[in-house]
Amino acid sequence: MRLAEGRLSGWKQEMTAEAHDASVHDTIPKLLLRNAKVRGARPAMREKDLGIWQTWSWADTLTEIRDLALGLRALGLKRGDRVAIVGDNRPRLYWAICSAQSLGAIPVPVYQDSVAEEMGYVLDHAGVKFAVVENQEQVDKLLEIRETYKDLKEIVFDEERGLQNYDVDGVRSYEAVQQLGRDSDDGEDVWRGEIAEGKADDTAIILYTSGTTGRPKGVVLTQGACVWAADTAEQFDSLTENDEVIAYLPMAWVGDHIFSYAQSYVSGYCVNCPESPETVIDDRREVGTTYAFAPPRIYENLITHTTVAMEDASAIKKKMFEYFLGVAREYGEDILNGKPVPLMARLKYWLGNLMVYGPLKNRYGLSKVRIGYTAGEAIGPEIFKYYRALGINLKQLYGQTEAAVYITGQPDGEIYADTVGTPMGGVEIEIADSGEVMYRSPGIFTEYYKNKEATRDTKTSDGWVHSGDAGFIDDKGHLKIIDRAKDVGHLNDGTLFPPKYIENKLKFFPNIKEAVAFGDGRDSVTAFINIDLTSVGSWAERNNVVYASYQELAGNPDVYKMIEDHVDAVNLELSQEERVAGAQISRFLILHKELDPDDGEITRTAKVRRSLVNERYAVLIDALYDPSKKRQKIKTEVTFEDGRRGDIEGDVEIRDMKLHAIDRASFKEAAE
Amino acid sequence: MFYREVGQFKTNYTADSQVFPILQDKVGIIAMLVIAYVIIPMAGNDFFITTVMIPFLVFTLATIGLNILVGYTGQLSLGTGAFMGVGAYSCYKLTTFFPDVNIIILVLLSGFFAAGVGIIFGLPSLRIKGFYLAVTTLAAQFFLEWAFIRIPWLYNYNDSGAIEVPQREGFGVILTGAAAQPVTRYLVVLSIVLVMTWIASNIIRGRIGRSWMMIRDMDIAAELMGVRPLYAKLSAFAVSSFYCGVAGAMFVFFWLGAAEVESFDINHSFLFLFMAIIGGLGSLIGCYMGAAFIWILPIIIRALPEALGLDVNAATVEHINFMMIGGMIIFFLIVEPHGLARLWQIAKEKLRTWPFPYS
Amino acid sequence: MDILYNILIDPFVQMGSAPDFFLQVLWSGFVAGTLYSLIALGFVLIFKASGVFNFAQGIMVVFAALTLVGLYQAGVPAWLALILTIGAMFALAWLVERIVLRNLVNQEEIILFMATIGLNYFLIGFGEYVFGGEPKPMIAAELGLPTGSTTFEPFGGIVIIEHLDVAAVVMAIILVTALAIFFNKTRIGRALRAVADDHQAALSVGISLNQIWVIVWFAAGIVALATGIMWGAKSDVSFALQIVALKALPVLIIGGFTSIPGAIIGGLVIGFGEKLFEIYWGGLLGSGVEGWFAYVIALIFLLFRPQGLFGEKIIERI
Amino acid sequence: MNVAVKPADTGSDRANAPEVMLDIRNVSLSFGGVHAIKDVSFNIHKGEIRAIIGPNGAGKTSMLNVINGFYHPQVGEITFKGETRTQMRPYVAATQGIARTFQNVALFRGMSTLDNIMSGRTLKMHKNFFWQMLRFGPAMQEEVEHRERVEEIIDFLEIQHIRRTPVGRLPYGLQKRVELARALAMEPELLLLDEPMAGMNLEEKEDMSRFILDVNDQFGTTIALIEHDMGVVMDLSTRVVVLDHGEKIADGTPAEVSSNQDVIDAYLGVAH
Repeated sequence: MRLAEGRLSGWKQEMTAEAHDASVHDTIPKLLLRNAKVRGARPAMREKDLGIWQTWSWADTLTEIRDLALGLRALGLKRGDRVAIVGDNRPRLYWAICSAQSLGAIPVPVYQDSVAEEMGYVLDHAGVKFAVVENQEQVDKLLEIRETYKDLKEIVFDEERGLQNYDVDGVRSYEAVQQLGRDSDDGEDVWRGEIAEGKADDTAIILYTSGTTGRPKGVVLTQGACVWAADTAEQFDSLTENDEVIAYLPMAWVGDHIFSYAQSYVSGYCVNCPESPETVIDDRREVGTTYAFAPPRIYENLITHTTVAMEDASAIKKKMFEYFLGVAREYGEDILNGKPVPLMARLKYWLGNLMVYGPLKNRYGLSKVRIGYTAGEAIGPEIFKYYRALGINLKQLYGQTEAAVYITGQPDGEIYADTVGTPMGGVEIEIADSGEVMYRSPGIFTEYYKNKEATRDTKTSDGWVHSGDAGFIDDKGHLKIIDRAKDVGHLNDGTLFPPKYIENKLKFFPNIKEAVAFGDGRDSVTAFINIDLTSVGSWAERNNVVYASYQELAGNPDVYKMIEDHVDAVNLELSQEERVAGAQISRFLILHKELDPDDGEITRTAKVRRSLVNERYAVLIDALYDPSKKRQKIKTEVTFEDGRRGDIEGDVEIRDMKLHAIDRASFKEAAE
Repeated sequence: MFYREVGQFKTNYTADSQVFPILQDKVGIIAMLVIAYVIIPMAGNDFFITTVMIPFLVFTLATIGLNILVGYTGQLSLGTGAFMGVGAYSCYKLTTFFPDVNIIILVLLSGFFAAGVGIIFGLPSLRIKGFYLAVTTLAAQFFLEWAFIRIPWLYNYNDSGAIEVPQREGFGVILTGAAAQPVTRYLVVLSIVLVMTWIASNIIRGRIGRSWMMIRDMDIAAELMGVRPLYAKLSAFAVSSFYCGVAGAMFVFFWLGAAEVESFDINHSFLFLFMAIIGGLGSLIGCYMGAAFIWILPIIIRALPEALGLDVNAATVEHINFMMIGGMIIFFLIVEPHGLARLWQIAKEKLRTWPFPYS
Repeated sequence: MDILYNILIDPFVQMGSAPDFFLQVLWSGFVAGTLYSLIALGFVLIFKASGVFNFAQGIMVVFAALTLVGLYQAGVPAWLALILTIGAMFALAWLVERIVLRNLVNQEEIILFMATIGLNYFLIGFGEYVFGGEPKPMIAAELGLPTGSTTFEPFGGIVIIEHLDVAAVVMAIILVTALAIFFNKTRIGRALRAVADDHQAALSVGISLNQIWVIVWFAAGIVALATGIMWGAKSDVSFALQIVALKALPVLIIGGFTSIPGAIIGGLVIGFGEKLFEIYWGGLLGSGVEGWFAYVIALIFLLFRPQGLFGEKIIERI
Repeated sequence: MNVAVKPADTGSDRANAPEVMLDIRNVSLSFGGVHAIKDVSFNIHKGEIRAIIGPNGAGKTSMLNVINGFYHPQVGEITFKGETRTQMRPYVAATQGIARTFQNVALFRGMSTLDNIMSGRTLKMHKNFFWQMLRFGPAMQEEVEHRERVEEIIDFLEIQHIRRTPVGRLPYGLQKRVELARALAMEPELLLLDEPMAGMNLEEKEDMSRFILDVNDQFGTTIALIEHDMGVVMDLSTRVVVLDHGEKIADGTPAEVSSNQDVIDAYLGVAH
């Protein structure tokens, strides 16, 4: 069945004067020139630095980028060369991306917190010749890599700190390179010439996805794809140059690349870089972003913080808070969707807005948010509703790196917590017989860099892409994702077993940070649980439970009880959904350590690496399926922050759950 | 609770170092100004304006003066009253010599005389600290009191030994003397006090103010960092006395109308010290709060008996006043040594982090 | 020239020409001095033991005297009134410890100082509220203080010595010796001295700080009472006294805050000084100099010896 | 007692050594008969990190106090940047470019971190009272310029998050860091650090050491520091002078000093 072609027609005509003619400004660098012309004086970027928001207009941005580009060119950067970008979100690193693109070179953003060996692989695989990095830490890392990977010629660093008396050849400061650029005569014309040569089907960027299995794959996106994605979003959410976004998610992540980079060049809005990762919330509050984008965990954290903080509030305040949250839950959503609401309710809500929602949004720094997106993971309905109830227009979208983000999104007024919306303009969707979601759009990737066969597996000859997710289109025409296609399994009795689906239900409890469910090819469903140190920790504080480590807290019987209740709640929910009613969790345990990206157990974007977990914790899994076992000893190797390795030993308790009865009859009725 | 700080960001240091960086505060201040300049003159009756507002403002200024010395520079002074006296008497002499000069200019000029005297009596502070210094300021207090009596020239040899404020005009309006309208006097006082508050806050936030506070917090470290105690302390004494002087002049010219030594005796010195303490040492807003508190509370106490229809004689009420104030001082020192200003600050923080108990 | 003569020569000529009068002046200076010393003593006691600079000492003098007289006027027999007053001073000491000191322990000394100013105000209000503001005659006779005077005739002139003054001096001497003994001989006294140096030491002696505070404040109260009686007997009991009492401050400055002998000597220096200055030099400035002389002396003195006569030199450290 | 390295040959040793910034010759200091420093001589080279070590009561802090003019030695000569010093007030030392931190933190407790560091700029600000009063034009300009420098230091020492916090509320480790920042704000030529790592945990010590080294090679600031943690001293310092009971018992590179018998005795508390 095919959807949404209808949407394809029409949206191109709706272009405002602001919008560009895609045939002329078909690359980001061309858009840079356009912006510098039409809105030269408007802010393009801000960074909280030295205590204030340093601001660069589009005109400034152009100069910065031009000088760097010419500098790099002088150092021998040529069309097609790959340039690694490593560091926190910094204006200069974003400029580096555009500089590279303006010369037709290909930027390759890398996760700045990945260890030398991981990074080494990417650089080597991408055949990087140049690198623009943030600071000494990264420079040292790259120099280490360069010992084995010789092709890395030039390293350009932003932060002088600690580097001024490094005299290693091929290590230069950003200023130095820009100076080179300024010195190059008739640079301007050369540069504009280079930009003019750029075409829509040039490779714009290679984004390495931290694949849930095996080595990362380099997703190749064209200029056209990026520009298309940004155009679509601009139409979809009528973005303008007056919007403000804050860039704090890894630059190597497609979401950040589209929202904080491409979109800004297309819509001309200002991108703000926080002072440091720790200060994001405050910085967001200061700039007052209007267009927000975050994976669910960010929103979850905010709620966790709120609950924790409110624990210490005075009794009366708590009551007031709870009361108005109640009001919001009841009417907030409707008011936001412009549905009719009794006058009294409106009044209460108005009061609540004065006393609670307003201040809360203010603390979160979300007061000005027009559209907020959650993506990358499924978000808990409670969490999702919470924000919408507060009057924040939070929406879900379903996207992938391979699609330059956009596959489906929730149009205003059609928001349902359990679906990810309808296909965005220009996207076609199809559900394969296997239940896998397939899509095709102008935004899809060209190939996996230097990985023909992977490309062949994912992308059909006629341009359809395997999303790798299982889902279906519901009666409202909205896409609903259940789980990773390959992860969806079956219990021995044939019941459908969608682990992610179950895990997410578990993770919706603030006390649960991570969960891993097992069951494929087994008789029953079981689960690993990671408690959330922040919220359980504060619980411990309040009930003065002393604990020395995560492990000790995790082992605490009261904690176990708490989690047990959560699991039971999940079971109840499951028991009421026909397709998964049989997949209730029969036994669980709380892991003796947190799943940690440094140990490769979860990805940098907090996705569980199942295969790895399966083998590392085999002992525990077996124990889960051995009814006789009530406890299980285990020893696990861990990597500490400073890279040292060591062992953690644990003796983990296993809890049996009582399952909820399944009322088949009711499903039947529902079906009729 | 009412703070909405989202989207309020600073792109330069000038903006970042404003006194009221937050929009909501600016609004509040403007509201206050409107009340002070429009509502009160229109709505307030003469009693309110003369008995409450004018003295409140004058005392605020004096308190600011004292606070600069005690709160910001950490030099305890019990001579405020006398320094005010210097201001008052010099203004009186000035206006006798230059009857035609705008009285406001003279009021401000008289501040310089006070500053001069202040510097002289501040000299000991270079060697003396804490209580010892307090005592030397007492020397100033009593010596000046004596001078005000023993030097008839100061009060133009009139028999009453008091200075009576002559009628003086400025900007074509009668500003002082019996004929002056309360409202006019009020507006003059208000403007002077506000402008001087603004100036004070500027000085305090600048290099000079910082060097004062350095001396206050840790004089040795301050000197090792290049602060010259001589300059820092004497400048503090000078500025402080200037403020007291101007306050003194306004005290007599825009409120009392006539004054003798008693108006500048040690009890007044204490009064201002109390205002500074209760308001909050080292805070300008505190000066306003302290002055309001110490000045307006008694008025209410005085008014109370009639309000309740009780017949209490004036003396008793005064005594109760003394006890109240004394008690209040102790209470505040125990509960919040940093005074009303700190309480206000805490409240404000709470409002900003609302609904969370802390940020 | 003339000026110089008036300042440098004339006064001494006068002293020489009327030695009897000179003696008279000295005596009055001496008496005034002892009273200053007594008040200063009150300050020192408290400062030594609790590090509190008790601004209210002056008013305590007035308060004590007022209570005494007040009670008597209320019909209480003199001796009982005296005892009751002593009781009252104890009560005061106890209340101060309970309400003020206990709550301000470990605060900066400046805060404590301000608190005593508050106390000062409170006592003024309270005193006037209870006993009324108008001056009262001291019940000297009823307390069995000597009246009348003896006249000597040295150098053919006359010097009149009020018996009351003698009594005052005697009482002062008794008080001081009593305190001296109390401090050096008794256990509590030693504890008090210990506190001055370091609180732990005091505790080791087995007396709680709070007790010690009550005791010193009580002691100070007694001293205040004595002062109040003597002074009251010389001039009526009124709140004017507190201003006079403030003169104890310069006395302290000269004597040093922590030294009892200092207090006494300081008191005498001021006493003599200001009387002589008033009589022989005051004229030049138009009398009334008593009001500030003491302070100016103190001020000048400070410039040369900031730590006072007996205070030890402060070595600043970082 | 025998002297490991005699003052005389320190001179000759360093004959060809880099420019001497501070030279202390036969300095003695005593308070009412108590000898804090007895006839000590040593020098500090431009751009080096000079450690002053020794057991408690060795007179180390007194030595710093002498160097920045807070104490006045009864005997001896002090030459700073070629000019021999006479009796002087401490603030003169500051004007000559000597800044310091204190053994037990001496921050201005009533002020925020930012103001504390700004206070380090006092000597560098010159706009007169009038402009200060109006706080615009030149005064504001000056204020802003110096704020920029201060912000760079804040950035350098990574204390952005406590910019507005009153220093009283800061944990000890951070207070020490703010104090360093304040000293740096003076852009000193000679920086005296009195036990910069006292009472710090390992991590804080590592940070502090890093900062000290960075200061030294980034701003080329000459540093004299008192420190108890031998490890730190050995890592940081170019040369070490050892005091004991107010006398100099050794002077040389960390290696030389640590192998010196007197030093070992002094630390093991062997009587002389």
